[in-house]
Amino acid sequence: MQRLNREQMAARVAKDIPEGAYVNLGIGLPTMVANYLPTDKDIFLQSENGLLGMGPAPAKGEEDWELINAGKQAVTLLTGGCFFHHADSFAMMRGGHLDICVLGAFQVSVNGDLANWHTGEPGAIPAVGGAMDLAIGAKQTFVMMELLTKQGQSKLVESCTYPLTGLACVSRVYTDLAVFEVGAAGASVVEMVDGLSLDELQGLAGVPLRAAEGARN
Amino acid sequence: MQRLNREQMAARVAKDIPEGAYVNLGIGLPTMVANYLPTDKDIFLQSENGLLGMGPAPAKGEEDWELINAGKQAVTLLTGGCFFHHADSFAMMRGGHLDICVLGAFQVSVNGDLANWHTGEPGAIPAVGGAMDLAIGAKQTFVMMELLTKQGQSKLVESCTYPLTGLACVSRVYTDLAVFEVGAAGASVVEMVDGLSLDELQGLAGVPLRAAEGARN
Amino acid sequence: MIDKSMSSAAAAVADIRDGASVMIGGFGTAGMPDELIDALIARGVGNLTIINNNAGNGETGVAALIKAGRVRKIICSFPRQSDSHHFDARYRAGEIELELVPQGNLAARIQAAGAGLGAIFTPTGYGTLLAEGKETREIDGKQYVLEHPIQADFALIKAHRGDRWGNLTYRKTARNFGPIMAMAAKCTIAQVAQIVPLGGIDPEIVVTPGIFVQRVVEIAPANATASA
Amino acid sequence: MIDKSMSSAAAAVADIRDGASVMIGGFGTAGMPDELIDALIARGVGNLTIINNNAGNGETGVAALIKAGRVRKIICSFPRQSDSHHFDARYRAGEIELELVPQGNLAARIQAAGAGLGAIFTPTGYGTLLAEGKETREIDGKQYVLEHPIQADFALIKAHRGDRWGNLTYRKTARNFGPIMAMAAKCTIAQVAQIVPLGGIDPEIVVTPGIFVQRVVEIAPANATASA
Repeated sequence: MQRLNREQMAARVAKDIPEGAYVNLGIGLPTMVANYLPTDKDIFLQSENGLLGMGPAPAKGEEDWELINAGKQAVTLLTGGCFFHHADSFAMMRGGHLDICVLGAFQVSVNGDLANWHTGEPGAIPAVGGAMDLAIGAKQTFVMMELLTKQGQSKLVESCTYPLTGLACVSRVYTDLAVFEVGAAGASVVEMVDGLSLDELQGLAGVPLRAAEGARN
Repeated sequence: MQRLNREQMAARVAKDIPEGAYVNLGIGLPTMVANYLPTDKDIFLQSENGLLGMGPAPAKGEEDWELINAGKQAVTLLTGGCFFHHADSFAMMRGGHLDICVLGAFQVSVNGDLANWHTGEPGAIPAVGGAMDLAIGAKQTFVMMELLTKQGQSKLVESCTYPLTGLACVSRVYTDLAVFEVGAAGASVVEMVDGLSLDELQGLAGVPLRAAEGARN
Repeated sequence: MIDKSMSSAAAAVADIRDGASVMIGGFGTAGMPDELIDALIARGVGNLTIINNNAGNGETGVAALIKAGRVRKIICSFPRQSDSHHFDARYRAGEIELELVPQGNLAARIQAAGAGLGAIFTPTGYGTLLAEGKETREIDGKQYVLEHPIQADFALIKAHRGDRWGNLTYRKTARNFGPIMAMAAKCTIAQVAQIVPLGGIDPEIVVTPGIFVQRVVEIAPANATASA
Repeated sequence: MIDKSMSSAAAAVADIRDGASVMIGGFGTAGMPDELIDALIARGVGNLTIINNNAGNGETGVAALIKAGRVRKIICSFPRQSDSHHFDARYRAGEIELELVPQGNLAARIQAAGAGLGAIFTPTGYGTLLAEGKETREIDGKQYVLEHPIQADFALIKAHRGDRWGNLTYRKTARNFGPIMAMAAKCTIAQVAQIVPLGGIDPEIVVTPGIFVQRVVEIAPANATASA
């Protein structure tokens, strides 16, 4: 089997974002999704620090450090984009106006609980940012992560052991091995990389899996 | 004794509004106060329908019906004024940013309860508008009213019989016969019109009155 | 390409159904989306719940909707005015339900809906008839009333300029409830004096970002009902 | 004549006292009022409670304030960053208290303070560590956490243009927390790139009305600390 690399994962997520969607891409890995969105379609990227219609990074030397994204990287504004303050920005999420957010995760449970903000380790300095707002606010929360930790443990779990970000908020999980739907009915497999069987995936994931209707390999 | 007419009452209220104050003048009688504010001082009139820095009425024929006050009269905007939406407008009141509001009243109690929105009569159609927000939101709520009803009953009362607008919210009452302070300590007389004695006023008002410190006749 | 502009007011309101809840912008006649309301009247649907600051003025806008008998319930702060005779008549006949809300609570409840809050403790109305039966709480020595968000199926608002992504600016005090209603309705329909090309509105001065607006229809002021 | 403009950053912060609560605008370095913070550091007062989205980046702004040992407590959403070493050190040494608040709750609580709400039921954080011990409620089938307003004695914010009445506009994503902090503090001090004559800002594009601003000080960008 051929695991997806991060670029391929980003491209896979991008494929599920329809034209017209209002989307927030979390900091880190999800930010890469922007590189794979079709340029001939209007997809609206929101950044929680107050912009809608976020464009690509500026050319080197043309950075404006008052035009940044949530990861504090210099960005640009598309024609038709706009600025607003933080309360309006978070109203977009919490009020259910945002269609999709894409977040990274430490763990996702089969019912859609998300853990992505805090390792819970003693001495760790916690930081949450907008993760909790995004997770529960967007109409759909997608997670993008490698299925296994470096130690080979599944990050798709029966029940999260890391501190939670939100309850029952994730609908889809995009990994290097498969795409899952999670929720009240448990986890189902939407698609797998070539050469991987459901049994093998089940073994790796370590949680009960069904094939989703119309699942493909 | 010489009762103040409405113009004189308005002028009297205006005298107590200092430069720099943010002020909302209620619809009806209080609107007249604007005519007596000093034109050489910066006093900021707010209208709850979304403007700050309200100016006088426009010349006849120059009305812009998208530039109106809370009483739906055409107004103007002073240089330096601005527009905003309703939630921000009421945040100005309810968040305690407005210094003074001036309201009319059916009744004010000696402890500062206000009744000015509803007669409570069967069949009356109630309408409250922004009265309740102004009454409890402004740092100081002034009432401007004739002391007696047409039937000769005092509108300064021990306890309001009309439905309340707000509890313990009025600090000063400007009437045609006297200016009162009201509050937890009861009602006191700040000043009276010429030729009126405290005893006479007491008789008319029908509530216990003290002379305020520094009261004048 | 996403283009939220509609060919006509009629097309813009074509899916508003019987029994819908509809926020309508405007304070008095300023900001009242008369042409959208006329199109709604022409559609013939009724049993509507209307959220507006007033209960109609004169013969146009919300007053016309009430006159036509399309309104089952109105949520507003100031129904009784010298020119609210259509509401008065229906109300006295028991044909329209009134939920009277202090204006600041109305604004705050609409804003709360747009922002996804579950409820708010508001200072206005405590100890009055309008808070009767409502939960209250003392917080830091001050009394508050618990109020719940007001959301709606549709918002009909009047803005000044708009673009195909739904970005809006307003004009003077016609702004009033427009920006917060746009955030609180499932489907916001804005009539604008002018639709400008994308980028025609400076990104710094957009008042309502397009995410809150689903449809935009240009109604040139020349064609607009006189709003006196 | 009311003129809220101040001659210098030092004059603008001259009455901030030991133990004060101070909101500071900015998301990362964008919108961070560096010169006002430098003036506050120069004043020498400490024991401050700071409300900011972060806990300092690099060596300037909030980071410099923390480095100088002036901060007793910080209320923020995202303290841990690659360049938050001054906070990290003080925190690990037990010298600074941290109240961690999800960013949307932070914004909503600040906005609630400015709007005079007593408390809000917010959807964020339910079922997490950050809601532990807090009142919760199910409303219409959804779970909420009760959160209280955050107000402050002062707000230090960075805007773009201002006038003598305190009207403000902002620049790009430097807007962030400025408008809501201005509404939530007893005394709001804005540094602006330019003070313009009254009327120099179109009344339609004022973002923060002057009623929310007590002092304005011009810090020309040429003199401003590089904000990379």
